[in-house]
Amino acid sequence: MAILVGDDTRLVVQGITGRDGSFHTLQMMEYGTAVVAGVTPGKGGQTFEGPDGAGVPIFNSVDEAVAETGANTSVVYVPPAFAASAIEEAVDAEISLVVAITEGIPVQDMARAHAFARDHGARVLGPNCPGVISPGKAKVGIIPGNIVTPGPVGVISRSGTLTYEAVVHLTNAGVGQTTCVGIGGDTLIGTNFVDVLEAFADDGDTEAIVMIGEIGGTDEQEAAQWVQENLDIPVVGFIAGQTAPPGRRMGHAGAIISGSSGTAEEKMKAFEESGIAVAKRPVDIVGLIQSALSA
Amino acid sequence: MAILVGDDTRLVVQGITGRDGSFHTLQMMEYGTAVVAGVTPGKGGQTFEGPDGAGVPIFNSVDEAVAETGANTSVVYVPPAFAASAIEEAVDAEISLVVAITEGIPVQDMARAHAFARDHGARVLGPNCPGVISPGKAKVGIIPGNIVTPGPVGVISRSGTLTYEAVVHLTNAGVGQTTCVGIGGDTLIGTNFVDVLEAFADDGDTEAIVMIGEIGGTDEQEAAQWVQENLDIPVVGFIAGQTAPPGRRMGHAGAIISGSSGTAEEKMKAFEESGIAVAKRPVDIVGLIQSALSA
Amino acid sequence: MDIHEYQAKEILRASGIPVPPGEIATTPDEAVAIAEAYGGTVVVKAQVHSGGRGKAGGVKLAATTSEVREHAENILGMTISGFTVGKVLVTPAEDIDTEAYVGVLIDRKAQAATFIVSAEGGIDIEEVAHSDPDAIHRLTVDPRYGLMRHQAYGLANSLYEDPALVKQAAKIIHQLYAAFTSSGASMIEINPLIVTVAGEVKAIDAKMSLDDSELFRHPALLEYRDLSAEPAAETKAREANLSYVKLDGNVGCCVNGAGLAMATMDLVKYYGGEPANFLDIGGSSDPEKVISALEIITSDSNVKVILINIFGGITRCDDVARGIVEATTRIDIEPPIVIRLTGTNDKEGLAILAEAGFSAFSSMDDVVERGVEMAKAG
Amino acid sequence: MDIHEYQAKEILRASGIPVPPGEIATTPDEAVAIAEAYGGTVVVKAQVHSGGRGKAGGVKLAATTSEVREHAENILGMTISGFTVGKVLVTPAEDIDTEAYVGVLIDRKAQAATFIVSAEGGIDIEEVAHSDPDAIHRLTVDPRYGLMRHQAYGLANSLYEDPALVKQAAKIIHQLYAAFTSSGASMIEINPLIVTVAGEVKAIDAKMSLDDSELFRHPALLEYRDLSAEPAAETKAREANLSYVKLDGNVGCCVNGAGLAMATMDLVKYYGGEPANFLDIGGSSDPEKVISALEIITSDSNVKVILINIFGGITRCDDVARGIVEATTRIDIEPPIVIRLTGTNDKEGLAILAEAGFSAFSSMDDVVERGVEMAKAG
Repeated sequence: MAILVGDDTRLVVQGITGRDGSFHTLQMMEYGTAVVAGVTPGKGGQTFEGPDGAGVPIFNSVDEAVAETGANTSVVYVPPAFAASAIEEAVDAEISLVVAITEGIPVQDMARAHAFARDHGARVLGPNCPGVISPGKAKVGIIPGNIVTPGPVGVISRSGTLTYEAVVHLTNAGVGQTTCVGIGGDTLIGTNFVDVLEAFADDGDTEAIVMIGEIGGTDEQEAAQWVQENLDIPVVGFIAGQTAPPGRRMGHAGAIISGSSGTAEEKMKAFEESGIAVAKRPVDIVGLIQSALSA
Repeated sequence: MAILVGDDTRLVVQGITGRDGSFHTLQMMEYGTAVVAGVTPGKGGQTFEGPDGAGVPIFNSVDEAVAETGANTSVVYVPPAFAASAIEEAVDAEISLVVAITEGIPVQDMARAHAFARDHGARVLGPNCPGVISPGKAKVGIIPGNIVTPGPVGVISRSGTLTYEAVVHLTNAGVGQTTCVGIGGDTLIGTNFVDVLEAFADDGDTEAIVMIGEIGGTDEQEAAQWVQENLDIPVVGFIAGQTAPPGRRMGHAGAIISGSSGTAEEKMKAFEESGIAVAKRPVDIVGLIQSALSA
Repeated sequence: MDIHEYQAKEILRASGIPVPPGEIATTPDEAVAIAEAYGGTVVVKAQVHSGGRGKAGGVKLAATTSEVREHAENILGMTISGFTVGKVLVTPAEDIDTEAYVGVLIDRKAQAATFIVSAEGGIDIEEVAHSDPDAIHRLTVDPRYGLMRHQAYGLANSLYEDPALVKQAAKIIHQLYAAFTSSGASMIEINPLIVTVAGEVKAIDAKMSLDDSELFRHPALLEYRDLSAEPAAETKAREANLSYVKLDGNVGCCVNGAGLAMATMDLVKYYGGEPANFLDIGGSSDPEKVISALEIITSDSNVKVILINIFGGITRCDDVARGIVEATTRIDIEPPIVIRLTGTNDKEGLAILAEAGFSAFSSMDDVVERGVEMAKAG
Repeated sequence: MDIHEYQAKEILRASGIPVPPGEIATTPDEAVAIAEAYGGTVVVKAQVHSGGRGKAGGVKLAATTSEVREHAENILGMTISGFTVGKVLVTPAEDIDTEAYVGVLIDRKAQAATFIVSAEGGIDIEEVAHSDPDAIHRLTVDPRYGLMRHQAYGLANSLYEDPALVKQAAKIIHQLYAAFTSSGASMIEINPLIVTVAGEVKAIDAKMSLDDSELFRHPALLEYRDLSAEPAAETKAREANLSYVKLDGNVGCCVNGAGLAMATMDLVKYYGGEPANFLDIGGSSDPEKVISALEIITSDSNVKVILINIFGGITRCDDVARGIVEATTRIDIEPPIVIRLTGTNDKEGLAILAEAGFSAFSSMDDVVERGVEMAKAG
């Protein structure tokens, strides 16, 4: 099995004709994801040329795309100024999972979009996230397909490339993944660690979890508490930003130590106190996961 | 039994120090309603002098009133410009029934207040309504206490004085009421006929219902359909406005025939087709109810 | 409160919606001067609070100065649905390619503003709703979120295929919603929203009603009230905070509460009479209101009898009685008065009336029967 | 983007919040002239993007012209938390009765704007939160409804007892929320919000951060950026769309992705080195970005080695390789470069590097270990 995306995923790509949207649509189709529709306002009626002559119909709105193709998942490559609106459009069209790749969406826009998604019972992953991949099943977003392989480990991360770094070590060591989920680096994200942990807990096939956090906020601390109170399978953790200075935003809008709160130290401490094995280096994740799986 | 208000009602009066608020608070207390608090911003700490030396504490906010007195119902006598905000305040303080007497609240204010109430699962009665009275138990609003008497008939109406007209005939004929509910004459009201019909259907003691409608909208038509499909007890109906010209607002903001829609004729027809006995004159309600009760 | 087309257009223009220019004339000379300043073909449009102006001959195309004068002469002073035309709007004619309909109003059931749009515009939208319901698209705006970007585009997509037109229309729909909320409107209708042969989307006719209850927040909009467009009695009623609607009968009605007032009118009819008016003195207890009410009723020369029906609740019967007595001393009331007085403080009220020589009924049926009888006799 | 107190006050003033007047001086002479124009006692306040200005001696009361000059001379040029003071705000002193705190910021957990208010103002709110948590009141504003009237009153009630003060504060809280949403702020803090002895509520100090992602909507606010208040390298990074934070070490880091960049810094430390900076070239594949990144890193004279760590995803390794080669030909790069390149198009990238005489690691640990070694050696 897998979480969030899998064999049932029918994907609509919002912003399919843009630079990033078109590039990654090809990648997703090559990976085998069922990309059933694209949306670019004003380009309805055109066709996106996929690999091997496969064509994806383009619609003016997500609404039409859903009506015509039965899409149930969307991925958003729309520019920041319109991305929150694109998320709202997908939610309104009864898309149940909206994966928002776009970086730099105004925070107050997202406050509204998240409220709208909550009201409609839809899940937003991100924004400013690399997306999600269930190896061998479906890839939605930008996580490279060649670094993952099917297996028993669930991966959750606030980061993009750091996730790849961790995952490629697992794959090279022969440790496959059920699903790898990038929850995003923004201040306001739709799906947090606990949401994904819950999904992994309900997934029959996930036997261990890798959780990659970073400085800023208290999501990791809450996740640690949730793990201690609710989770039966082992978790290995890593936190980036031990050398980050307070008060400075480290790339991600959400990666900032406010006063003395949100440091890597307190997050690692929370992990350890909740029985989560903490890796010192990304490469150490492999050994910890292997011993967890064989325990 | 009774619906909406009764022995459990603990009332907070919003705008208790105003002209209407103070007058009707006395009336409600004299009727025996448990008025536990008043709210007038800036007058917190003062006491409202009730009949026979009874004092009602005044608070600056509904929040405080609820915390200090356990109020569960509110009645709003606040001027139109601030009345929607007063309703929202009551809803936010987890009041479950807000009875809004105020007439002339801006419609767009009420659209927001109704949405807020829906989000919080609170019931708003009105605005621009005479309130609700459960004879012998509690009176919330302005329906005169001396015209009602306990008994088996539920009364629902969009009007104030027309309700009194109907009720006094019932009372004079010895036919008492479980509860009399004025749902209000505005374009946007919080509780409609069907909501009150449902409550009467669940009330063990209500054996027949009087439903008094008027021109404008389609609430009566929907109520008729609901009665036909769901209700086991008899209903007697009356519609005011048979002689009203189209396109003119007849006092109530909601009492207007738009084009050819919302006429008294179509409402009476809907009543008849749903098995609701239609009274030609208010006084005829009595005979119809009596035969319904004895059937 | 209904406002005129030219006023609605001012509001839409201020919201950024493309609306062709236009000026108001109250005389043919003014109309000609305006048309000459624009040059070319103009439209002369009657400014009255009524639909169906075109069918009534109140909207005319004028290619020449003499045509402008001729049409202005005909339209000014014309009566449309009972309203006398006192002003015409003179506006340059547009080269129209297509006509659509865009309206927004408060929907009772949805409890929120609702857009109604149709690619078939320029005609009565109720007719379209009847003949081709699929041509109409509705969208309720959640007041918690306002009109969302994708919703405006969704509506615009239902009007046009061409992306350039969709973009213009989506912007106009946004601006329309902003005008709706910021002016406290209960209805705004753009019909037609046209596409010119040059590919521009424009509003060339507009209808608008403002929520009376919100006018206190928009003092500037109060200036839009056209007293010449309503009967003097209704102006007086509004100023006295009364609800009054004139009808064609001869039984003048003065009632507290809108529902009871309508039921009273219906009962007049039931007993074979014809109500002269709807009049609700409202829930207050101010004797002055009763005086104003009686003045308004007696200003209608058809009235043969005045029927006062009061069920005291908030309204206290003694206050009403005082108002009646005061009115009869202050103003000269010719038609006979029949009174029904019951409810809060009715004993005190009846005493006051008795002292002034009035008697009163306690039953509504009795007073109406008697009133109708007197109207027939008088 | 952080803005200065005087800029935040301009925004608050424009929203209607009572803020005392004030003008900016960059020289003691200007400060004296401003103070003389006001007359009476003034406050001279350092304008830097840092808290703790008072403790650092950057805020001084001046009763006389000579005091104004003395303080302005001391404060201008002073360094507070690493920022050099280039401007002082001169503002009339107020007769303060009480001091409160009112702030609004984006709360991650509530996913919405959240007010934090306390009747104990004028001091660090984190200290109040620690010493007297009950003195702090929080309110999350539902973005669907905005700040509601009763909520503003609720907050104001927690600050004051006197109804006249509550009313003023509720209005200010509303205006503050309007300023927050209309300027795309992520944080605004009024500390203290004072009551004057005359009973007026006023904001006499303000701190404000704007959401960088929303600045494109507010071109006027972009003018508030004070380039003198940030290091030139950070300005350059921002203009090139890079994230750069200078640190004190000597291993210059150039990484794609914020998480990987932080992990790289951490690994430098793990292997005994000290990172010279955080630098994220982002997800794009533009070779120009790599060139800008290398220019920025080399502008730091502490840097002994440049460590490039790329895991291709969106970023394509061949683009990065091209940027590295281009940069080394275009600009003079003194420190040695160590490279790790893996992921999307890594074969093509490695080929481009090889052609230019560079070799590359495939493991992150290897490249960091080597980089630290070289920094120590160099």
